[in-house]
Amino acid sequence: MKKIVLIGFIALILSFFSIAPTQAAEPIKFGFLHTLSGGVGQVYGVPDQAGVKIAVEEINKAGGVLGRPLEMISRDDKLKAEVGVREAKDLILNQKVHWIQGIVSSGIALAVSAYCKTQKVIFIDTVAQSAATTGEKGHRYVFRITTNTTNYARSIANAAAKFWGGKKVFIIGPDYEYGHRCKKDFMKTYTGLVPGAEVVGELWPKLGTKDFTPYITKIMSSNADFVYTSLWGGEVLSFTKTAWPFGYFDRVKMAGQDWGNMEGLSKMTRKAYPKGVLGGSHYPWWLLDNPINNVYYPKFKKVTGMDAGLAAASGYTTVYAMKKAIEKAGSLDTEKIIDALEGMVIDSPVGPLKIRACDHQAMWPFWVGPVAFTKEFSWPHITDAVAMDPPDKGYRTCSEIEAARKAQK
Amino acid sequence: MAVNDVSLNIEEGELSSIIGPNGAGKTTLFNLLTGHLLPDKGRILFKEKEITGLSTHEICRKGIGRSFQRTNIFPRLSVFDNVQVAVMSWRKKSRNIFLRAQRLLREETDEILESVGLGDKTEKTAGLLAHGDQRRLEIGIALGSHPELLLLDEPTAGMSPEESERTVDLIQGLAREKGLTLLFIEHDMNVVFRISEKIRVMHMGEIIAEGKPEEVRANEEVQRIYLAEEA
Amino acid sequence: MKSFFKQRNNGKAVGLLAAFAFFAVLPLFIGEGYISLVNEMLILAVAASGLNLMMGYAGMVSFGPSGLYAVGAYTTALILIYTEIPFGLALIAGPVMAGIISVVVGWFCVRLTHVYFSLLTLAFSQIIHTIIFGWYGFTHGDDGIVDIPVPEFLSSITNYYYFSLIIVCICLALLWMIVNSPFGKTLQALRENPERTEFVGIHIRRYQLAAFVLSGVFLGVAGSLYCGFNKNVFPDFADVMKSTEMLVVCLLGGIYYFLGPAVGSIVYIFLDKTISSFTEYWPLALGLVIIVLLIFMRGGIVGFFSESVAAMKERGRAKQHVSH
Amino acid sequence: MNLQGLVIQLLSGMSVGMVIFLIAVGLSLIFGTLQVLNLAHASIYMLGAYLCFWISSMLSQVSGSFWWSLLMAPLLVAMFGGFLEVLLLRRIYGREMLDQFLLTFALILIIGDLCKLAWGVEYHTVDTPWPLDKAIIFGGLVFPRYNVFLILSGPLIYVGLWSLIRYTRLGSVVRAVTYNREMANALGVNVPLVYTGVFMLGCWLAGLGGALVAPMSAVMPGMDMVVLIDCFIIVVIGGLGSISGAFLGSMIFGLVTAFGILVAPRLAIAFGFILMIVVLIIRPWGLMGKPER
Repeated sequence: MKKIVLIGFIALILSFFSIAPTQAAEPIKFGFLHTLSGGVGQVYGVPDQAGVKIAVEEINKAGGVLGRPLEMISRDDKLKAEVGVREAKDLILNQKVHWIQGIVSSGIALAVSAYCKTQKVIFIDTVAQSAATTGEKGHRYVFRITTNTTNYARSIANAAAKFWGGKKVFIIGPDYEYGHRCKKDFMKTYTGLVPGAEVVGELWPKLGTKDFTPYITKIMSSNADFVYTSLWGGEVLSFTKTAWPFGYFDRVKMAGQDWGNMEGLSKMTRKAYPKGVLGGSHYPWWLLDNPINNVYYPKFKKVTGMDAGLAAASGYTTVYAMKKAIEKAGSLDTEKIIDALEGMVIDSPVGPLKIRACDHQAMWPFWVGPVAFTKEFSWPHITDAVAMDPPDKGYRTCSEIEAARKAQK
Repeated sequence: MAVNDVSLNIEEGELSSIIGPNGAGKTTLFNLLTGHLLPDKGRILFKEKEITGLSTHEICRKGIGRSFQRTNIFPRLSVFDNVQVAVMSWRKKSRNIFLRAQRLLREETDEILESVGLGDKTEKTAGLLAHGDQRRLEIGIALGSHPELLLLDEPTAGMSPEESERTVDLIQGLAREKGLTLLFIEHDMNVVFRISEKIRVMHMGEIIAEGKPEEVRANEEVQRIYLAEEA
Repeated sequence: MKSFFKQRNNGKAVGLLAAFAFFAVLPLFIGEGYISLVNEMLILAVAASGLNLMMGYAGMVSFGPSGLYAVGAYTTALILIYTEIPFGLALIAGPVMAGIISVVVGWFCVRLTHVYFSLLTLAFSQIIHTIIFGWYGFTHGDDGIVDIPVPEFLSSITNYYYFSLIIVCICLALLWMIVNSPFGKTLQALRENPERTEFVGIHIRRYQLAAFVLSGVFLGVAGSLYCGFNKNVFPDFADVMKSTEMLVVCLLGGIYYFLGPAVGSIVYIFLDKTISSFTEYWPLALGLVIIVLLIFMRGGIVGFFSESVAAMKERGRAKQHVSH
Repeated sequence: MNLQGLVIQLLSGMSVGMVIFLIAVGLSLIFGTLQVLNLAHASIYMLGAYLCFWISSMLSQVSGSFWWSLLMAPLLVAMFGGFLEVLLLRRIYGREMLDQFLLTFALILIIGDLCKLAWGVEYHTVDTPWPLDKAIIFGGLVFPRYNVFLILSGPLIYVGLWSLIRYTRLGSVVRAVTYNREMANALGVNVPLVYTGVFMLGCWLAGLGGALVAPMSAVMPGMDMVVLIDCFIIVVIGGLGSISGAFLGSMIFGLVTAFGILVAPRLAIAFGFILMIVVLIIRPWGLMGKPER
């Protein structure tokens, strides 16, 4: 027995090093690097993987790219930056992928982006939202095909000014850079729209808080005009469930960018939902009527059984964007692909998107509207949703980006 | 278990014992002497210097060594290492991180092991030794810190008669050859009366009798206690 | 007897040299991607061996080694991005800072024992994590610090691999010296029986603190090396998960063997990488591996092998006896 | 802030404390008797939450589905716990702490992935049950009935446990085993059975905590880790192994959170650790614990 284990071990270790990287033959390889296990990240990573798979299957069935099939090499970053970089190295150096896409955590995205820069490999961020990735820390090899925090803050501030316009703002957000950045961006835009607006109170529950009772009671006893929140993901659901019986949503006005996404809303019932909250969504598929979404969404729903699909829509779009860029470039030369991507208009389930040449950010729109129940659906959703028109308004201008990058140096 | 108003005076070079029924406070007395317990009142002097309130490692450094009632060795270290640790500590080498311990103080350690009769078992793992060997090893560890006063808590407990005999010889030898002052707790009266120069009897936390073996044997109170106990 | 010892030591020396040579020529045979992975194994080996000084040798189970690892990494990173201090000095500053922090943390921790000690170390590492995570203006919070400037000659994977190989060897040699020194032996005695150790005249708190700080320094070295290796640092270096990873590594290799943690790191990263490229359910697999190890391979891998080897030798000897 | 606000804040703090009490007390109980610090305790709690969700969605047609699942989920969790104890934990009693630590850590990984396999990565939740789905309104104070229910169930469980340990035959057996395992064994107590029983009781409590949290929160992957650290903090503050300590610790924890955010909202992330370090330094064995021998 012991001998068998011993030999097995040695064989395993030897086999590991003998896996020679297969020569770049037929398929065009790309890396899908995402959080597929551990904690909250997988709520985005797992559906994204499904979306990408759907795109790859569709493309390969239709004859591939430049006559070659696509091959997705999927890796788990475990929501740890060091693992993210380790897997990025493996994908680039050993698997020789042509681009990497995915990533939910902004920190990991920045790290992988920095590594891809040194290796001159394209990295496309499909979920992580930190504006810095394509802003201050942007470079030639990084792209983003999703929204970013600037768009959140601007869209929500616009809607809040339009719907309410109060001067006393209360802030609640998760206690890390994302939450603080959102507050700063939000207040900057909002004070521009409503001069004299100020923060009258703020709360910073630690990331992952399950029981918001004391936070809710504190907010309810403040006399703010409305609350801006950057709570996201599961915390949207937790907060709502705890707040509802207090009659919170009848008494307090609240706005938050993640409060219109299906990730949080799809499981809510009429017995507890963020009634009247100004929520935002990257992908309000029930409002969209375009040929791509009409085909893609039913397929996604059929494959995964999920309603929540903001990450998947980005992943799906990204694969098609790369197909278009490679075909336009006519080769797999990274520099040519980048040139092709810059300024290109790509098709997506949310409509045509322009990839801006100056910062490689897709002009992905962001919809904001009050959350309500309608007769059409069995879950709450944003109604009267409006996005910035054109979507570019939600993002910093090219000159702002340039200034920010200069200030960074 | 309390110790009350105990006043005892141990002469240099003396081989003496403490006896008394279970719960008399003998081990507690040892614990007070070695700093494992702090006395509420009173003073402990060693070589005319106050050691009351010192921590155990300081008391050990002053020259008091001890073996424990429950075997107290380093079970997963080798027999050699068990004693060497004590010797290194005594020689103030323990803090050194540059020397190779393997080559250090071999002779001195071997000598001690030889003297407790474990010279042929130095490479064995201490925890796997027979009970009697472990007890002797414990004395060896105590000797490693070169005590002037050695306190032994039931050194022959749980030993077979032959083992017990060997241990008694060892104790006597130590007292004679190294000139140690020895104080031991013992339940085996044969051992006590055979080797003690002086016997102290404890009962209910107090010393009720003290003297040469024959004096103690004749003491009425002692007889009463022991007879009562056996009845 | 004497010659026997000599022989054994020679055997060991030859083995170690062979291992070194193996690692030294590795870049000739495998690609940079794999070399980078081996480099990670080497760095983790330093961290785990450093931790094991405290855990395996001194018997102090820390739940928070990652805090000190992160201190090392962040010190180097912050110096490199905010100042002009050369890389070499920044690399030394990491372990020095980790040592200083461990004096402070250790001073509180060694006053407690058993599970309380472990929990207090956990609390301190969480505090370090919280500081790194929250102090965005200085540490860049959860964005981590990326693009850390590293000298030109160290920026290629292979060069950095050789650089860390040398440092790792030095660290392991130092650790080897420490565990075999009187101090190391005293720590083992302390692990076995603190009460008795105190009564051979050892001030145990002071020794525990020393072990804690030495461990901290080596964890700091590993952190600093990692900072230069990936040119980035992240708050999850101070995470509970990172601590657990180090503990698993030590156990996997065998905490009562000097090379246990080093072997553990190699096998751990290998398993981790292989399993997670097959399935996203790697935690399930890793969990099962740990349980199997705990129940069937108590001494860890090194323990298992050295016992197997001993058993084989024993059998060989028995056979000889029979043939005589 | 007015008096009304302070009262509400007090109630919220108690509500937070009582939920975490149910989880922490199980951890403390298991440690007290088995001498095992069960890192997977919070995963057991997560399992309770998932099972509560699962059972109540299976029974969604039945009236009072939540109450059924509140009854069944903790029992299932307790059975699972008993299975773990007999199959795995039993093998490592008396081994070093590190081994126990790693075994229970492995269980965190395994239970986490099993939940993911069974229920996916989406968020789930449970409707607040009738008749607790309304709020109590009392002179301008609004406070949900469900939270009142939580505040009441905490002390109820505490008193129940305390009397169980204090006054019943079963309790005296548990105390005997806790005090001296060998002695209890010699006196004819079936020690392994007591261990299994106590472990199951601890798991039942964690499962109950999970089931009670489900209606007011999201049931999702990763919900265990945050709670685990909070539980550590509480049992350390109160004293490992002490039921009263867990109660006191939870109360302090809840109140410090509730009032702390009024004073220093930016420090919410560190409240627990600060408390824990202060307690460990002044009274290393916790407020209600006993010093080690």
